[in-house]
Amino acid sequence: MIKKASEINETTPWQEMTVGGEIYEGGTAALVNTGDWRTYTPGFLAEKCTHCMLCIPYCPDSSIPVKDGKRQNFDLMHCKGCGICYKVCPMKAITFDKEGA
Amino acid sequence: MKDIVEIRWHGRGGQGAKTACLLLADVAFSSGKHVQGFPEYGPERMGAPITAYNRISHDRCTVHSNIYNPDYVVVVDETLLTSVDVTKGLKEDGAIIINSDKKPHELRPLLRGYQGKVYTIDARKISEETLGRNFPNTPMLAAAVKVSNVVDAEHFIQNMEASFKHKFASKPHVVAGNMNALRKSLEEVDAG
Amino acid sequence: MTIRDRLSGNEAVAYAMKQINPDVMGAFPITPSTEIPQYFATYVSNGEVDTEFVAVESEHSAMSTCIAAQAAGGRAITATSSCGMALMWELLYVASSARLPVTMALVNRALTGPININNDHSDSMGARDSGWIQIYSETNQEAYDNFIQAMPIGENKEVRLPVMVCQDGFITSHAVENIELLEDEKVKEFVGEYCPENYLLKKENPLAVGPYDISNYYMEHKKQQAEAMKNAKPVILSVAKKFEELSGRSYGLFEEVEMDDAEYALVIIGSSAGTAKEAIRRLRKEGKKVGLIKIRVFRPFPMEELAKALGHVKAVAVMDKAESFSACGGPLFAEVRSALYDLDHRPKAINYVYGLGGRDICVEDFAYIYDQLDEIVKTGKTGETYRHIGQRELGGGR
Amino acid sequence: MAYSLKKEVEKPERLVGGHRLCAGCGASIAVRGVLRALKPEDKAVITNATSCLEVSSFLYPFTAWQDSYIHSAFENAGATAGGAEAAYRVLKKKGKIDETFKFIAFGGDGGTYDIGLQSLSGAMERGHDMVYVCYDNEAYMNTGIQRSSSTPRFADATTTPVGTVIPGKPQNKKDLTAIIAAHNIPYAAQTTFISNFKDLHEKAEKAIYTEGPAFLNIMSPCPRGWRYDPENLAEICKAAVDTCVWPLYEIEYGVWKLNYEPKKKLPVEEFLKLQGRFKHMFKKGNEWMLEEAQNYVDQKWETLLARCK
Repeated sequence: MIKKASEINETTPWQEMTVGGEIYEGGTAALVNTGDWRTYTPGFLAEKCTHCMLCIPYCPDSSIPVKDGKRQNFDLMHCKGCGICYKVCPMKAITFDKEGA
Repeated sequence: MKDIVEIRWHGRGGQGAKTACLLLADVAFSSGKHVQGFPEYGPERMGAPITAYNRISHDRCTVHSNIYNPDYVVVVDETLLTSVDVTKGLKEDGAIIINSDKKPHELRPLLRGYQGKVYTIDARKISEETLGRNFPNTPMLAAAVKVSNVVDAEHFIQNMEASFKHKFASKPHVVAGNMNALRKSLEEVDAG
Repeated sequence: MTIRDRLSGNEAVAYAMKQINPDVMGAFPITPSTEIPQYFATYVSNGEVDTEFVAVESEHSAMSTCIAAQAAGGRAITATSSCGMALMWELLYVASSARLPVTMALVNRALTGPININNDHSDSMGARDSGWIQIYSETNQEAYDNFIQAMPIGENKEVRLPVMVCQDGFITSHAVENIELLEDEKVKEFVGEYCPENYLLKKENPLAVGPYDISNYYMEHKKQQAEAMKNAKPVILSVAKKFEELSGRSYGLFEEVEMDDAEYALVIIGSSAGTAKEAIRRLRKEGKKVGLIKIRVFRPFPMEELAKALGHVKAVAVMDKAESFSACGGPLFAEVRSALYDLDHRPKAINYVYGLGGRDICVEDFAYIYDQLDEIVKTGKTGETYRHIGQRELGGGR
Repeated sequence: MAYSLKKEVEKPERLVGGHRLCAGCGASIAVRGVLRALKPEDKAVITNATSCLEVSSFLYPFTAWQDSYIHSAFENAGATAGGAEAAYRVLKKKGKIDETFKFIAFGGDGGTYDIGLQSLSGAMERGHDMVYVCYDNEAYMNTGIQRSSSTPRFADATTTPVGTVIPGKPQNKKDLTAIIAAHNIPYAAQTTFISNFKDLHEKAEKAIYTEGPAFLNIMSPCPRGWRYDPENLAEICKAAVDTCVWPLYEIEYGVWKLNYEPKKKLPVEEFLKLQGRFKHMFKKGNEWMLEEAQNYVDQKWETLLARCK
């Protein structure tokens, strides 16, 4: 009867919501698309990247995945387009442009 | 003993009137009675006049108010007689027990016309003789038991001895001193 | 079977806590509840309980500690009074909305302005809408019994609400009276283990507690809470029934005294009910048909049950040991009169605010109140419904 | 083991994307930085004071936290973390839990320097095995940039607006790290986001894995409240450190240690000029403000150097 976070929305009756607003899973916010907040979008120039990883801890939105010691392309679903990564990249491997431009 | 006996204690903060009141409740409880023992609380500190109460009854007494017409009043410190109306509401067929080296008739003039029985006991003297220090509690407790008869005196002695033995297990001389104080007090209450 | 003893109300509650052996106690001293954490700290110091005793720097932190400890999967308790509970006020709502069955021993004391350390119910009545189950005690025995019943009530899966067990400051908290205690094992068995489904320290899955609830969710969660409070009523009764099997002492949502044929009734909470019982005993000897209802459970409020119990009386005086400054009556009056509304033949109802800040009320005062009810019925005139008793008045008064 | 950013960023994220903090918010950078110091096999209970971070990271039904999380109020994160930790100790003693849990509280400067200071002080004094992390953005950002006791002098905040008579906040910033250090706890430190996050990471690791209470104060810029373009966060943090406005230091069991001394201590203007909240200080006739701000930084820096000797 009680639903998982992914199944709870603004049409869920009180009987089916979790008691007291508890959530029994971690990281359910990952379901939320905050990427549409973005006006500027970072771009990844893989050929210039040395995988120094400096951009990663500066990202407030956990939008730069890492796999097998390699920085991957942006996870744009959560990227709000703050541009911090673009500024901290010493290799100019990140572009930062107006959305859709 | 009547169905219910109500006792009011007057003392000063830190003197042990509250402790004596709770001890009396203990003693009566041990003899199978229903008891209440409760002090009246305020912000006052050591030395301020304080009041404590006992209700001792055969059946449970449900009343939770203060006591306005006590059967007995116990005054632990005779200097209170001039400042506190200790006989207020005290039943004429009851009695007042005062810790003093004076005789009852000497104190009666201070009792605002109270006509009932007056008892005195020199708790300081007894305490100093038997315990070596001024602990008026034990003598006053004994006097209260003797006069109010809420507990049979023999039972009282036995019960207190057991309690002292438990409390002062490592100090047998203290037990003896306290027992002496009790016995002496039971004998030396002055009626008038 | 049972252990006969003589204890003050505070000792009795501390003893119940010891027998329960909770996981965490967060507490801060405030008169007149201070003795409870003091006694309990002694149990901790002597290794008689396993509890983590967190001697916090404020009541706010006491309740915060309890909330977190309970969410973490432990059983958490506290004790407080008056301004201490007022300082917790914000968190009372947090505990109930997060559905954490924290247990509080509340030793009722007047709220400051001006400061006063003596008893009335302004503290708990002020928190009556905070979502806590409220159980009141007349005696040290009831304080003990109610505290033992609190956890099985609050922790019930259909309830999951915090419980405050109230007793009157000094009047019972510091008064030594006879009491019958239960054996440790029996208490432990009765209260049982705390086994929440989800908790912060659970191995299998994390738990997130205390969300930001936007308007689209908030009301649904409040509706859940409201339902839980309704669910509490039968649970309180079934726990009481089990407790009776254990102890022989019977409890309901309220206690009725001489109500079967009563024409005049009081509705009252706490220790003064005992004083009123003595008045009833005396008046009954004079042939007067008087009775009383002592509210044990104020939250959830026994609305229908009260209406039923009062349906046949001619007049009722509702006794409030708290002001609500509504200019028309105290909190208990408002709710009792509301309960009477559904009756076809409603009794006349008046309110007495009494006992504020430790003002004593005695047997004669209750006799006077029954006289007033008699007067109302005889004249058919209720007169002023919002009355105070015990204060000095120009030209005398009661 | 020596710090390796490369290794650290391989760890799974414990604060996921999808939280509703502003673009470029320093708070989530601080949180990610701290949680990265947790061993992946250790579990955590996160406590959060009411704050931007709190209202943005657990909007029902979406929690950005992979770990167990509890928010209860604004002023009680210290006591809340302590309460969970007390339950952990007793449940562990009773054999009901065998995993290792760490207890980390996050609060903004409002919830830490101001309304939550009592609760924090109490928790530190009682010695709970926990870390309290302040993400310090120098004002009540959640309610709209009101001054806190952490707001620096002259800053333009909505309750200390720059007017014709009063030039922004009249008082200097409270030295909270020193106040917490005065509790004689095992570990206290302040840090921010610079270079490869080594300083932050090592401090977070020490704070988490030192037994007993620990405190981390992390300067976490707020683009909205400080009025700068979000992309400039790293530049501002570096300026704060190089001007000695926000020195990096730690106090281990009462021993003060400076972690970074700029080769050339930059004038305070280099930090102030990057932010709109200090704009009025650069107006003609307001040179005295810059001078007083510089004097204050110099005096605090000298005091710190003396303590770290």
